[in-house]
Amino acid sequence: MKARVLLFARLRELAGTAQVEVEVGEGLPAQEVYRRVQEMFPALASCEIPVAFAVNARYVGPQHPVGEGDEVAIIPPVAGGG
Amino acid sequence: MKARVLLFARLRELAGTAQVEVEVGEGLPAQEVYRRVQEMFPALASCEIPVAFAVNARYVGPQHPVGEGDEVAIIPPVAGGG
Amino acid sequence: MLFRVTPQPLNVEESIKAVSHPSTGAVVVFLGVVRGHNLGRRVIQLHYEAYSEMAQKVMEELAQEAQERFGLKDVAILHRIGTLQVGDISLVVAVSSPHRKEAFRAGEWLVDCLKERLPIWKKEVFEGGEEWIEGTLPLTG
Amino acid sequence: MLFRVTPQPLNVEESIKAVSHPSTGAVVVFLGVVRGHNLGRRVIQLHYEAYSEMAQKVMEELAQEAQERFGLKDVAILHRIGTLQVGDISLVVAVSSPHRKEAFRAGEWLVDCLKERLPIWKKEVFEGGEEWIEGTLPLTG
Repeated sequence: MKARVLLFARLRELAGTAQVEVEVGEGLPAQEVYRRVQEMFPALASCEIPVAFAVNARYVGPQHPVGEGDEVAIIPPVAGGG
Repeated sequence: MKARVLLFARLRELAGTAQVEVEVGEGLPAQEVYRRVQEMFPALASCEIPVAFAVNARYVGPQHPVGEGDEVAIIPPVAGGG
Repeated sequence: MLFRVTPQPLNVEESIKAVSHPSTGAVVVFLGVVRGHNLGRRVIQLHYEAYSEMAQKVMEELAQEAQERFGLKDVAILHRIGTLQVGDISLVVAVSSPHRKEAFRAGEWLVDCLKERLPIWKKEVFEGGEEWIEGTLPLTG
Repeated sequence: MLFRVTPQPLNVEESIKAVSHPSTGAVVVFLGVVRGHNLGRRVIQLHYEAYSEMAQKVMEELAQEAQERFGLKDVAILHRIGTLQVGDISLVVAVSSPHRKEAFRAGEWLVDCLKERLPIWKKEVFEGGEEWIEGTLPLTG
């Protein structure tokens, strides 16, 4: 029961990867998924950047349940638009 | 002592010309210049279109004096910009 | 700064290049486009006529006022005259600014003022007739 | 409708064509341009990174909301990613509408929302260093 987690920008650099699989068992809140990723990458654990979450390319709240096969994006503050 | 009067759009069509010379003597208010042009072209005399005035390519009030060699434009309501 | 009254098709890219500078973060471009319908009538074409020399001056003056009011970096204004078909661009107003809010404000202000003050007229040719469209009488001194 | 996240240079003319229709009287185009200075530093280049699949969805959703709110005719949104130099266009937002007021309002609203919600990030390379620019944390559910 795994979900795919996407990391971007500074988070991607700190982790040294853009993508990681996380065991979500019967389902986990998005913020709990991120906590597990932080445990896997100490550089992320000490990182103070606030984040938002998207599941399957839609913004969701931190409590949104993540299940098998979901794609979870950890979204640091955005700066599109130039 | 003449001034050149420019006619545009519907006024030009009614007069059948885009340009006419008007005797201004020692100087005439812009609206008086237009009155003389209306006398020269009966179709303009009966024309109810409100107009503004420009002298030498600048908007002026109807009392603005017109002297020798001035270029007076009779400006019907504008509709630039699409 | 670029100001032009011309029977040639308007070049949007040129207006953007004219206002782009290294300190420009935002460019806002307005295009006036000939619509296929007006006042419930089917439009066939438009004829624009200008007092070109004065129109150019009015463009310059309004652009300068907009620059002062809104802190713009640069301005380009192009107006096409002659015969235009549905879909043709009649007016291009491009403004550049370090930030976007001022660019939007200034663009709208400029277009509003140009429509009230440019000595340009249009005759609409529609199905069944033609008519001079009388918009706004410019306020004067 | 045209939505694109691409490493290729953005084509402004294409965005204008995409939103132009016979019932369109006004087109407003916003261009975000890479500035030569930011936060008092001399900018050398920017690297944009996107969650492209989601960015495309966010574009579509915001465009639809703008259409409903402002009665727009059509919308095009293009965002460039990868390495951009000073003067390059990073964002194009083009909206069309029968009348100009709505086009200006909608253009500004859309650009504001895109900056708050597009999952796109930029790293600024300036004289003496580089830094991820952290803008806005998107509001979520």
